[in-house]
Amino acid sequence: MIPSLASRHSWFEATARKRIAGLLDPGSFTEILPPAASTPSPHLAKLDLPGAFDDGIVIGCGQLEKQPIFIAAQEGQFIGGAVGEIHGAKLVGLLKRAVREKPAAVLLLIDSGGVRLHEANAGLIAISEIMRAVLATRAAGVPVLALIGGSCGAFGGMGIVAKLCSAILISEEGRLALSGPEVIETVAGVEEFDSKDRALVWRVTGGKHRYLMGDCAMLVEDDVSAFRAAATAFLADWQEPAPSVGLLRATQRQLENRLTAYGAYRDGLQIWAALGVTNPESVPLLDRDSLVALKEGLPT
Amino acid sequence: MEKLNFQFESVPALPAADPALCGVVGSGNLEILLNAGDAPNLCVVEIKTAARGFADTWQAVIGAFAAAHPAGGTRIAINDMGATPAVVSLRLAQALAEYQGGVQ
Amino acid sequence: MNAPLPRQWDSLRQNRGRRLERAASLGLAGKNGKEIPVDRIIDLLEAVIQPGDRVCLEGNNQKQADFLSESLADCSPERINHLSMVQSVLALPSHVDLFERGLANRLDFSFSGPQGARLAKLVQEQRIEIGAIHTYLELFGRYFMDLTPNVALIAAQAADAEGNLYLGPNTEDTPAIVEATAFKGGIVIAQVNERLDKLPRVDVPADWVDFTVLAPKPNYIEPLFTRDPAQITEVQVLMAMMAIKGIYAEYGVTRLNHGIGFDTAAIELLLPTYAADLGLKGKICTHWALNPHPTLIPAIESGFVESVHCFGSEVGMDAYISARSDVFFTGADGSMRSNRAFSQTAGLYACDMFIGSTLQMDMAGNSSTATLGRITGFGGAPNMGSDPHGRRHASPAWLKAGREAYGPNAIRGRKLVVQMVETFREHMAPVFVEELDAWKLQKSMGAELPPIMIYGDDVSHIVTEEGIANLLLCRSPEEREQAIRGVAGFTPVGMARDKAMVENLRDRGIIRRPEDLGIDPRMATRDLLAARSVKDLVRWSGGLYAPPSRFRNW
Amino acid sequence: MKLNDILDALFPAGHTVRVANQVITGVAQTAQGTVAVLGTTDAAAIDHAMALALSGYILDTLEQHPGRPLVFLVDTCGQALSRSQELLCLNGSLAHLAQCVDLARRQGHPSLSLVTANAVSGGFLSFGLMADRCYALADAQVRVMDLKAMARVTKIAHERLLELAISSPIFAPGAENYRRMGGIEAIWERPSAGLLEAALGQGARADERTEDRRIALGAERGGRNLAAAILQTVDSALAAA
Repeated sequence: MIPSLASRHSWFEATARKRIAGLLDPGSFTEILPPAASTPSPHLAKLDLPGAFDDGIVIGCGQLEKQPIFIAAQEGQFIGGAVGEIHGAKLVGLLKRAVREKPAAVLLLIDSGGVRLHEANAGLIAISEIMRAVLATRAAGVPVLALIGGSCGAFGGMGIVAKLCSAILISEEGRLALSGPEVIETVAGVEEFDSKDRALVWRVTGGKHRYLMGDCAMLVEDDVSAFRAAATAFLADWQEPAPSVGLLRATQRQLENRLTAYGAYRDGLQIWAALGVTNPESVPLLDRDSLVALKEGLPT
Repeated sequence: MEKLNFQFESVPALPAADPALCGVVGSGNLEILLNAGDAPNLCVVEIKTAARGFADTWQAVIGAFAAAHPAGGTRIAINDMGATPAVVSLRLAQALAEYQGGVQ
Repeated sequence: MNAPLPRQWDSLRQNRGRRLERAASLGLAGKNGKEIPVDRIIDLLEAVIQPGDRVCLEGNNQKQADFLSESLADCSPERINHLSMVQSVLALPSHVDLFERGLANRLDFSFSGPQGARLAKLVQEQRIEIGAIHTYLELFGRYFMDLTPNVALIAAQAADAEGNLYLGPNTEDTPAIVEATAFKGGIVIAQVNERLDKLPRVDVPADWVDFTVLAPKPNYIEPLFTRDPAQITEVQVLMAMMAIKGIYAEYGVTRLNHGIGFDTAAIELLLPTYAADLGLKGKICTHWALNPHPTLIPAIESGFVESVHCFGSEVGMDAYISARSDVFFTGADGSMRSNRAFSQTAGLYACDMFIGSTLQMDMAGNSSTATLGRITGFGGAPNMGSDPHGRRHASPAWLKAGREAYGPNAIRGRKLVVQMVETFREHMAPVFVEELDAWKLQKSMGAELPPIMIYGDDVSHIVTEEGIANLLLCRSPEEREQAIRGVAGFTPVGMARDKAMVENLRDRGIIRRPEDLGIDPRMATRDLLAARSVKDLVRWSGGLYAPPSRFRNW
Repeated sequence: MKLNDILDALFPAGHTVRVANQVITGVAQTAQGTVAVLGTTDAAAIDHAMALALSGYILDTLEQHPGRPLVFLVDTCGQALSRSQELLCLNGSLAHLAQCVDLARRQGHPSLSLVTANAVSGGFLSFGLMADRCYALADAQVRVMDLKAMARVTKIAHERLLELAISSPIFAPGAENYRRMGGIEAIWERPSAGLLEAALGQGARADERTEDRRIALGAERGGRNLAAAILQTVDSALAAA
């Protein structure tokens, strides 16, 4: 058999705990609020639903190549990784601690559809708190990395949180957007967005598209050790910049130019062609290395 | 949701320092948290399950587990989203093995 | 004594001539490539089909003559009515429309799939008369006996200027249908996806075809055999390990068929890993009657598989199949030739094993996929999942099974017919039951037989997460029942087992638990699967497999 | 209530505001001096263009008028729902807007937002909830999703949700629920210059601006009781990287 296929440990498939275990230095992880010290969300119980001890998020401290790291991982299998009161507070708490203790980085392993509707108000406010806490952490000089490659991607409020991070590392399987295709289909019709056309969904929201457009810093193979290597490499070269008008001005210009250039398009294929990709239809089937090479060769 | 409580006599498990967690609360799956219990010959179980009306099945599945494995002196907490008995049995075996550091 | 009136011996031919004349009088002579303009299709159908005709509408679990079906349903019930439909599958809404709109009132078929609930309702309202629910081979057989079509409406990939047809990789049922119709005075009308000057190969000669029509869009093909490895569970991996070690290896099964489903997909994906580690490469699973399952790609690439003959093709597999012509049956043009009738025959007579899943099984081992309120039928499983008493050639697997069933002096072997099920389906529905829903369904349908898919006396083994029951070794109905209860887990019928008897069966090796097979359930992880996603399958295929959009997450 | 009536009530000393593409930008006079007024109107579905118009105006204010307070008027039904918007990473433009509001805070611009009519999910997150404090008019609709849609998505009966909405502020729409949970500072019966000036005055305390106090507030008000305890536990847990 093909050995590289046998030994892969898919990030997409792994649970939150397995992702952390594979990402950090072996044995270095200490969980904060472990399951045995936690109780499931009483809000879910009120709605007659069993909760999870960790409320769908694992937080704690560990090391990445011997550097001290704070880490949080959402569990996409539990109610779509959605943010409820406890879930959100754990993440806010971790980020607040990061401001004080200044680890080398905070890694957010996002796998979430956004706000947990069963506790929608608490979830929405919590996401707002997470947004501010991410920016406070970065302002304290601690980089915050978003790692996206789980089955739920990063949608809704967590899509916004991801874009507030220092950088996003994403796999081809990862998705990053605001509204889910199903929501758009329900409201605007199947002609607007056919959520069952998965190739289309990925051409609009998927990791390759986001990477080609520069919304994500790195495209990573769907493999736990590839994410580990990518995070290590990124942090080695990264100095968290102080927040400044200059930086945001530059982003503003870039976003405005992008909107003018591509605002009318409705499919990744059109944008890739406009970006200068000679054979856009081939993009979805390119492997990770070829796609990275393709991006490097694009006219800027 | 239904809450169920059982206890079964069982041969004492190897006492362990750390609790063990297996599985994820997701469709057709469950999480099992295995803690040290008080009575060395008892396996005490608390279940919260999304599927109502299967108390007899739970009792049979966990009873069979407690009879076949040394599970005494443990407290087992389960959050379930409709796992089948096959999955429950598998997770119980995994959790106990992890709790005892790989010994079954 | 009066002389008998002279019998007319060519009434079918004359009748056929009159139908063609009616068409010609409407300007529908089908001159160039027997071509009919697409907007005259209803005129044509109303001209050549007569009330009371037997009409074969091509369609099966994959390829559908969907345009012709919709067109027929749009015909006037005043012109066309009392049709007796013969068709493999009742799958499209337009298939049911024929009955609801009063064009047809009788149906002989094999299975119904998504339209099962609508069909059951029509039956209850007595608006449809069901002749029988057949197996594929039975229905094909009856095309040549007493259910020969007057008109066949078929689907082809392409026609040339003469009216020759190219059927593409999804040849499927077409040869059987056309042969029966064209040689018994019937009329054959084909919808085609394209017209070509030169066909890649001729699958149906022009003089067996009366009319061709270029369909507005290509005929629909369902990617029915694509199973996303991401959905295979640990329990399915465990059962697959047991099947490989306890049955495939034990009997040395080389020639086989797999049913559709994640249970068997798990086996296919364990061949390059678990089975290879057991040293089974070249010893099992070399020759197949099987649709080109994408999940078989890793086993093919690993050298497990020598030959695969297919009932039909599978969406996205064409380039891969063409590039692996040593394995698949392909034409000189490079594209695959499938044939349901021949592959079913291979499955019935030339395979040593069938393994599949079911929704329900009773204590006699009878299994059915019929559930209340839905009439589904069987397709090919009953042909492959039965022990053919007409078989005469021996093989080690067949002989071993025969000796287990009939003793050391057996004068025949035995096919292995394996049912592989988790004891509970989703929503905690038990698979093992005291009585199949099929019996209630029989009453509500007013049918003469309950819709049983595989009869218990054909079943040789049952695999569940709890173990393997070898029914060949049971020596009485009581033993058989306890063997089934003994692997029925925590279902009510499983819990009602006679514990002492089950332990006795286990001591005799009739029931084998995972630990009896040397399998630790905790080792049953998805890591054992050679591919864990559709993308992995694409990688294994070297990029040749192009999965349909809905199976992609990239 | 019409936008102009709201503006007149909030800024009797005068305001110069322009509305383009449902985006409000301009200035107004208050007792604390000139403030920047910006936001959205007519239940805007926030898209790239709107988000960038707002963020551009914030950056202009930061560059040209250091320290000038920002007053956001929030009337949004959420984010624009379309494929072309998502294709260009709408969450990115909303994040950029949020980042501009956050930078304003760091650079000493007090900010507050007032929900004038609707505040829904993504649109609300990107600027309303990013301000130092958020207020809402009494008849404002604040929510993630209406209960009927929520019933569909969560597969919990609508009647059951209606029933629970009475006893639990945790998921039911309504400004008062957000106030009890600390997300909204206070509810104003009507737009009032007095309330606005008092709120702006409060915002002068710098420590309160940089510290997100909403979790503590939710606990004080009894609407969000778990988060504060979790925060405390996480803060004191024995763990070291």
